[in-house]
Amino acid sequence: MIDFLFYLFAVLTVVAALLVVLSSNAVNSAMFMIVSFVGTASLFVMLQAYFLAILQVLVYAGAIIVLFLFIIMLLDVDRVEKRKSSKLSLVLSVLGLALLVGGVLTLFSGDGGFLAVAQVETPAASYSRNFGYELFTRYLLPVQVAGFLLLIAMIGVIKLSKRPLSPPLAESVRAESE
Amino acid sequence: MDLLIDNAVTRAVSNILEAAFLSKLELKALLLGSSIKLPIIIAFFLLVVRPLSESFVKNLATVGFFFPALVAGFLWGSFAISSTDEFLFCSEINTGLQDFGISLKLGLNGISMPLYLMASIVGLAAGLYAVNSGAERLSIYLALLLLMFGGTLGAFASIDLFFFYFFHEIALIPTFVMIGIWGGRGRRSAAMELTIYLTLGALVSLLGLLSVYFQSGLHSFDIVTLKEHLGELGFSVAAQKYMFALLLFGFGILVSLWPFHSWAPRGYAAAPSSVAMLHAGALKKFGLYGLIQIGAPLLPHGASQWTGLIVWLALGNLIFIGFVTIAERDLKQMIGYSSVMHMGYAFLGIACLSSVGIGGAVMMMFAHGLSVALLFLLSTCVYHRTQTFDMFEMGGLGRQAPLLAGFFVAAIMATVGLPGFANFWGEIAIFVGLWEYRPWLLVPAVAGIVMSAIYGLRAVARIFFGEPSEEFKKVAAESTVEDLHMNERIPAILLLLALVVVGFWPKSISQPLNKAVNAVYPLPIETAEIVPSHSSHSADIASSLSTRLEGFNVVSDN
Amino acid sequence: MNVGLSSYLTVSGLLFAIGFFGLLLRRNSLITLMSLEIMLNASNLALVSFSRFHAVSGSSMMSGNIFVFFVITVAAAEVAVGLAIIVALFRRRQTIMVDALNELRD
Amino acid sequence: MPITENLEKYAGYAARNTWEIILPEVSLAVLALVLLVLEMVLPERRLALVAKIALWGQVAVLLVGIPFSSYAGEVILGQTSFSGLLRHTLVSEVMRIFFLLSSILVCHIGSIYLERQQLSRVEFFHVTLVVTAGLMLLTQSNHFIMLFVALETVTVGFYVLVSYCRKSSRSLEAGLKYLLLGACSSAILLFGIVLLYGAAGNPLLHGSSADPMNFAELGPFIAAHPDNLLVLVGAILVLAGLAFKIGAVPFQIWIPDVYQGAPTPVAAFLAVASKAGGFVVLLNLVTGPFQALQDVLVPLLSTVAVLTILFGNIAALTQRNVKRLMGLSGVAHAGYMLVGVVASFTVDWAVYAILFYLLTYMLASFAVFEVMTVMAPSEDADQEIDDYEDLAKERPFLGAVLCIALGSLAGIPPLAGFIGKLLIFVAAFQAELWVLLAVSVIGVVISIYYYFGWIMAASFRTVRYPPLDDAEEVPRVWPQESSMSRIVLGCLTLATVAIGFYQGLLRFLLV
Amino acid sequence: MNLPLLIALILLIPLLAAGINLVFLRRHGWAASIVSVAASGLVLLFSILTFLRWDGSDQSDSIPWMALGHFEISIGYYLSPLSVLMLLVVSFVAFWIHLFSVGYMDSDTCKGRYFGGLSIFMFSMLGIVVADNLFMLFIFWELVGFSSYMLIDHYFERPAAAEASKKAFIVNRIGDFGFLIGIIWCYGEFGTVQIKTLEAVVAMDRSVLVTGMGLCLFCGVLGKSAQMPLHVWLPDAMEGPTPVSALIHAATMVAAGVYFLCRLYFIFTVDALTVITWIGTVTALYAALCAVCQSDIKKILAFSTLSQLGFMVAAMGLGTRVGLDSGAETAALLGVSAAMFHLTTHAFFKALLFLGAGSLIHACHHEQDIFQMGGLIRKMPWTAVTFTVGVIAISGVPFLGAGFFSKDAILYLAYKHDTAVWAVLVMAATLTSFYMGRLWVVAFFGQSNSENVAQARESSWVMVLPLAVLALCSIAGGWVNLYPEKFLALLQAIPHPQGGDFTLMLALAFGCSLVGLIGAWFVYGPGAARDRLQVHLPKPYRALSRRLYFDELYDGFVKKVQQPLADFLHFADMLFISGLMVRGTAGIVGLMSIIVRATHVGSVHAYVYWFLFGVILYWAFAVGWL
Repeated sequence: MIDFLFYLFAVLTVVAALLVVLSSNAVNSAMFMIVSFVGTASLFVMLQAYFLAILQVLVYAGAIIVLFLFIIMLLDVDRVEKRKSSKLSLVLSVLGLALLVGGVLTLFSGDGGFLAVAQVETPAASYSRNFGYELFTRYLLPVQVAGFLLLIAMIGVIKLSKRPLSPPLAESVRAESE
Repeated sequence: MDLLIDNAVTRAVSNILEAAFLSKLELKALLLGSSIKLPIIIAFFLLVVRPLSESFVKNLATVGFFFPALVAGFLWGSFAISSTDEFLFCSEINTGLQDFGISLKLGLNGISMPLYLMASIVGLAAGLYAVNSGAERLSIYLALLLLMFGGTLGAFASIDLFFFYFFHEIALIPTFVMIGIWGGRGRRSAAMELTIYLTLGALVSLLGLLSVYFQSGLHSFDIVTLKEHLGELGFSVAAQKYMFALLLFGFGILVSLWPFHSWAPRGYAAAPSSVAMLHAGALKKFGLYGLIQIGAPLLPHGASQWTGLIVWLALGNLIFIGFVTIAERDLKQMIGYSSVMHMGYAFLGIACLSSVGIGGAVMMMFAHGLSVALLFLLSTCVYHRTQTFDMFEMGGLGRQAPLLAGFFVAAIMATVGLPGFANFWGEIAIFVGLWEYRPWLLVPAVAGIVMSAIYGLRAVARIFFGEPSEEFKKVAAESTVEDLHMNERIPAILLLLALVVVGFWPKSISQPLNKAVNAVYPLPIETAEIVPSHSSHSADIASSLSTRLEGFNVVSDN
Repeated sequence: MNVGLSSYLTVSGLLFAIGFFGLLLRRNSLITLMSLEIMLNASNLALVSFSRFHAVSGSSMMSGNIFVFFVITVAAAEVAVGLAIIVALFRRRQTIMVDALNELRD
Repeated sequence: MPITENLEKYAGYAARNTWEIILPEVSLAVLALVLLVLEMVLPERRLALVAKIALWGQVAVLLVGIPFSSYAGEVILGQTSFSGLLRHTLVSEVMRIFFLLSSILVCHIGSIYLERQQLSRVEFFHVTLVVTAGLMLLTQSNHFIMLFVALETVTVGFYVLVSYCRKSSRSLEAGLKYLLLGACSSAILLFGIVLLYGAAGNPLLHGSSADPMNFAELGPFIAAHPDNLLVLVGAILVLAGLAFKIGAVPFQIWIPDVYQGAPTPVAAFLAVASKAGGFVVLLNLVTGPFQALQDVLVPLLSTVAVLTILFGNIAALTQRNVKRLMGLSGVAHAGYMLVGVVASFTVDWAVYAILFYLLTYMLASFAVFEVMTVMAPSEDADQEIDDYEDLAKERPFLGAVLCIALGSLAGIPPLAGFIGKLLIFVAAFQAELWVLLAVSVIGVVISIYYYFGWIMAASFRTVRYPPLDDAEEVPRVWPQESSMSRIVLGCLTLATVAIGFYQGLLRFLLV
Repeated sequence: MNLPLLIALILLIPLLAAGINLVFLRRHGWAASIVSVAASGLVLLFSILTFLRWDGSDQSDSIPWMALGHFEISIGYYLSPLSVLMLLVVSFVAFWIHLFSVGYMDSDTCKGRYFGGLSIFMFSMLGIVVADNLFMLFIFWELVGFSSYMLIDHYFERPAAAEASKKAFIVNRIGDFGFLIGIIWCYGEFGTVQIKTLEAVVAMDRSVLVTGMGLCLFCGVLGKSAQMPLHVWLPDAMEGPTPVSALIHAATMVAAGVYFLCRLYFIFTVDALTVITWIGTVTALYAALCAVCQSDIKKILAFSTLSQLGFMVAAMGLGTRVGLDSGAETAALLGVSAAMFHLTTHAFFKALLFLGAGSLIHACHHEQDIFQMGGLIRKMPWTAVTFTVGVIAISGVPFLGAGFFSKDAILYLAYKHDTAVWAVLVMAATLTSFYMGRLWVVAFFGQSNSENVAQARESSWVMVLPLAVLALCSIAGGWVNLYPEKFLALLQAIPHPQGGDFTLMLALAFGCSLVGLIGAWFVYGPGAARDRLQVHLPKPYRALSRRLYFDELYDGFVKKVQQPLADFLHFADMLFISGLMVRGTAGIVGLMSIIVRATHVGSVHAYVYWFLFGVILYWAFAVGWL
């Protein structure tokens, strides 16, 4: 049963990811990405990382993909993408994919070094608590840094998207864009 | 007479000097150090501080040029008295790299003393000419020339391998800038070619120096330490071969060893005359000096393995470039080529790896530095009067400028190796060295002096003698052609005087030099089998002579 | 074949390869950005799987999980900045195709 | 596991978060926040104050914070803090100063640039300060989580900075290119970290660790299993990620485009600080956990170094755009430093040679970039070497600074750059890396051509031909540098020359 | 004053005079001439003093001048009868020529340079004479070459003078090429170049000698004494002022080669001596033939000089060879004696002839063509008389001139030992009197053939006095018994014909000289305005007047071989070294740069492929493919 669920979610994740890449419509891509991320979240659950699974769904599916969709709508991208990738590009990228898949498979196929099954079970409650404790004691510094990371990202986004403040500059920008 | 010169005069001079300066070696070391630092400091001062009045700039620069020359003269005097084969006037300053065995060590021995002296004379002449040359942006021009001067002196006075290299590069960069800014036709590409070539050479030689440093395992860049300890330890023959190759080709490029010479004529032709004087005269000798002071003594086996190749390349310099010089019609390029050609002699001298050959090479370097500087100076003087460097567009200048003609003839005669000029002694010593090394080499080597006579005299005849060419008539009609001015005359006299003094009194250079080369090159490595037989042959003769000679005298009296 | 660590890792590896494939293939900068997310996600999956399977009593291998937390944060920040740049560029050039971005070249 | 015991453990973790040790970083972060507040509080006409506060605030951090943390740090030099997240060594202490200096210079150049381009200031300084703090933490990271977070802070900050001039589509284009490629490299780096984590955490293997992301625990494991495929692939993927930062072949390809598009101060920041950050991490890794992988890494890094030197120099040879030129020449410099990295496997002090090199590189690069900023036309991506003709005549000071800085970059004695190169060469010699030495020499010789070509353009007389048609020649307006610029450039140049003559100034690196 | 000091003074006084003249007196011609004449007077005085102090034995002393390793060059003197005789001859002739110059150059504007040059010449020539070793000799050998260059070039505005001086120096250099090799060879072989020591070494064992070394040394003589095939410079050197021609290119410098041969007579092997003999013999005949077909008075005298030098060289070669064969103690000096005797007399009469010619030229406003002259005997009686003495002397009219004794000795030597040489030399001697007769007859008798000559007047006393003195010497110089006792050992080695030989040689001498002189009178006639030989034998005349095309041959070599080779190598230097090697490398790197730069296509896609390539590359290292 567990195996079946694994295969289900694994296939779902991988196929959805592939469709993200292959679908010509950006909206479709975004939708498949939700599927892929939910699949990943399910795998997280199977790996007993419940908190992360929730985080995955909330952050990715809930925030990031929405952001993507919002931008896609805003820019009206479907109007834009007309040209198809060239044959050469397709052949080369498939070749690249084959190389990467080959590499990954050689890396992970040998089961000598890897454990077949998990050794210990992690109770959900203690998992989350430990996660929190670790995060805010041992990894407090990275958390603070990550906070600043988000802060500068935010500042940057504001800076990049807000209308210019000074009137003469704004005029010049408008004049150029028109 | 010998005693007279050796004892009475020098003793008296030394007594006076000792009385005046308390014979403090520290004082001399201080003087040596400051003779290198002062020009550099003045250079930076001139570069940084402005605006300055022109007369102040001139005076300050003149001080910067004069001081090292005076110090060099004084040190030379006291060196001649001391007659030692070691480094004198040593001083040491730590600059922060002493953990690598690097510190600013200065000092002079019999090999570097002549070159240091020569550099200071050439620098003084070039400087005096530059001060009154009326170049644009004079203070920068003089500052860069002073920097070059200080670097050149430093390179010859460094005992530390690192600073030996370092000072050379200090001098090299102003060369580039000055050619580029104040140079003549084609200056950009010439400056670039010169810089790239010389940087390549310098880097290769740097690798060679580093290899000496590492292979020795002494953790020292000090030439004296290296020499002392390598006597006992030495490098393996195979290692020496590669190490010497690095030094040979690195330094060879710096000295325009054939076929790495193409930068020299072009660069010198484009360079302003003071730069050409200082570079071709003094700085270029750096590479040869490196081979003589460092390469061959530290890596004798390596050197002996490469002498075969050195000989062939040196013949390339002599014969190939000799012919090229004959065909050249641009005066400045011709002088440039001739300086390349004469480097062939120095390389042949080095190839001998004997005290005669190498001593000859040093004397040759000393003399060539002075004479080629003089030629570059005079060629510019010619240019100012004829407005061209093309010798086919000159002629008959001797009528208007007899003094210039006289100096030029003297300079050419010095280059040709006429006795009475310093060049002769070096050449003849090299020839003697060659005989001991490989007798057949004498034929091309001596043929070289015929070739230099051909192009030298041809140039003299084209420029000064005969009827003026149509072009020169036009130039002479437009403006009055005057003889040498004072600002041209003084440097020329300075250089010529040095050439003649050493020409008539070679001992002044050869005596300390001889001690040094004898200490470093006791017997040539490769010809070790040959020379003893020679010397024993002559010793045989000498011993049997002394017995027979008495009888001979008796017979002749009867 | 039993489902084990290598199975999860294979999925992760495939995701990584697909993400890279997307970078190679697609010219739409939005989808390129999505592909990057897939690549980061692949690492997340591997991290969680390693944590899970390598945990023994006494060592919970929590650092892997914590790392995932940071990766998600970083991914969000990257996407935010990336989308802001894309929007700003679109305003000036009316395109989001990466191969149209060749004003800077030799 | 009883909770109380756990709590004690976590309390222990918390107790080890000794924030005073990273006081400079904290101060920078606070300063960054203060700037944001000031932006809101100050009236619009006083906003120029922000730049001054940013600049002098950093100087204050440099003068007060660093000594303080060094005082605290002296006790723990060679020790770890924050439960093993940070490790304090001489290298990290020096690099903190290095990054702070870079940041001050970037802010100084940035204020010139922003004023010229009429861009808002506060975000620039804010992001720069946070990035600098991130870089300073990066040098001290001893744990992959810390490393990754700090690195991404830096990287995301740079995404913002590169595309900062948003009225210029080139800046935005450069930003997007940098973002896509940077994120790709981050993903590769991350995947590598994961593989290392997976390999070293495997309890079946001898020497496995409970916290395999900690360098101190990763090292012994790798030493025990240098042939493990996961370890090897993980290590090279990490190196690939770092290669992007330092601009090593073949991850150097983005550099000219991004440098050209990025605002000049940001390009300087990228060229110096970002590259230095990559090198410090690389050094921490190869002298730390990756030391045992030298059988693989030495050939790999050697090949990369050779290719990097050759690519950078050859590509720069005929480059006329000065920003691209600086980018490509920076690639070459990365190559020389990689030689030092390879040497550091066998020669201990090679690390300090690289630091020395970085310092000299910083001095010279910032001087060049500042001159470029002063000289920049309105679209500063379009600066060509030809634009510098007559510089020395019209602006002798700028000309002299440019020449000396370029000379130092070319490695010409008596300038500092030469000593840097020399030390690298000496280290390489000691490590017997003959091929690398030969390639370096070739590279230096090639580099002479383009550096001196630029010097030539700036300082040599140029012959002006009158225009062919009767088009009126617009007299060129030569920008005037501010007195502050003069002081800064003077200091940079002076330091370059002084270090060239007296290396004792950086002697603490050479002990 | 002791000997070393005297010798030092003899060398230093002219040097000092030269220095003063060239440095300070360039614009003060009169002062310069006084300084130089005074210097040469002092030199003459000190030479005589030296002679008086000298006890007649071989004396030498030296001080080391430069040493490198085992190589040492010393400066010293070596007095022997040979060198003291030469010293006296040189200083004596030089003094009178200096004096003559004062008159001859009185209107010249560059007297300072001229007299400076003369003094340098004195310094260097005297250096050659006293030199005790070969290196020192070489030094001064080169210096006389330089002073010769400088003085030939006195009228440098004339292209011909510029050309001639250059030619003289370069040809001498070519000779010195061999000379220097020979000296170094000698040094390498024996470990010393002290002449005295060498003599002793060779005396012990002649088998150590090498023919090649001797021939190399002889190369120097070829150049300096202008023997074939390096004779081409001497006729051209007549472009210099006439006193210079007299002093340097007739009496002293060119004789230095012969002096050198005599000084080192022992160093040549028999084979080398044979070569030397024949070169001298051929030169004697060739030059005499050429002299017949010149019309320039100085050129005639120049070829005459060449011819006489040929006599000396031949005499030295032949005599030494004979002496060595005979094995007697003094027999080795046979050739030296003959050559030196002729050298001495030649110095007197050739200086006389040249000065006489100078006097003519000066009076005739630099007209040098003898066919433009004529009838000068009436206008310039003193010159004519002294010149006649010279003609008699050089023609070898028995008992009347010094030339008879010295030349007769040479002919007798040849007659006794080598008939072929004798036959050639007799022809040369006959031709000598013929061309001298031609000159004498055409220039002095008959009518003036040009305006310039018609206005000629006798020269001033400063010019006539030297003529008179030298004329006296030209008469008395042949009487060996007049020479001081100290030289007798040297000069009495000359073979004297006895008995039947005496009669034969006397008849021969009468025949040669009178046939030549009288023949000339009849062929040309007094004061002829054109050359009858040129009219009747145009082809041989042209060939001989063009010196048998030697100059053309050498010019051809320079133009067709040397210059094209130089141009070719110049081109090769440009093409291969500057071009292909340097520019080519730069070009290749530049091309690579363009290719490499082209990889920056600006597309993120392409860059991602680079990243993929990078990952694969790194992977390859990780798994050990690379």
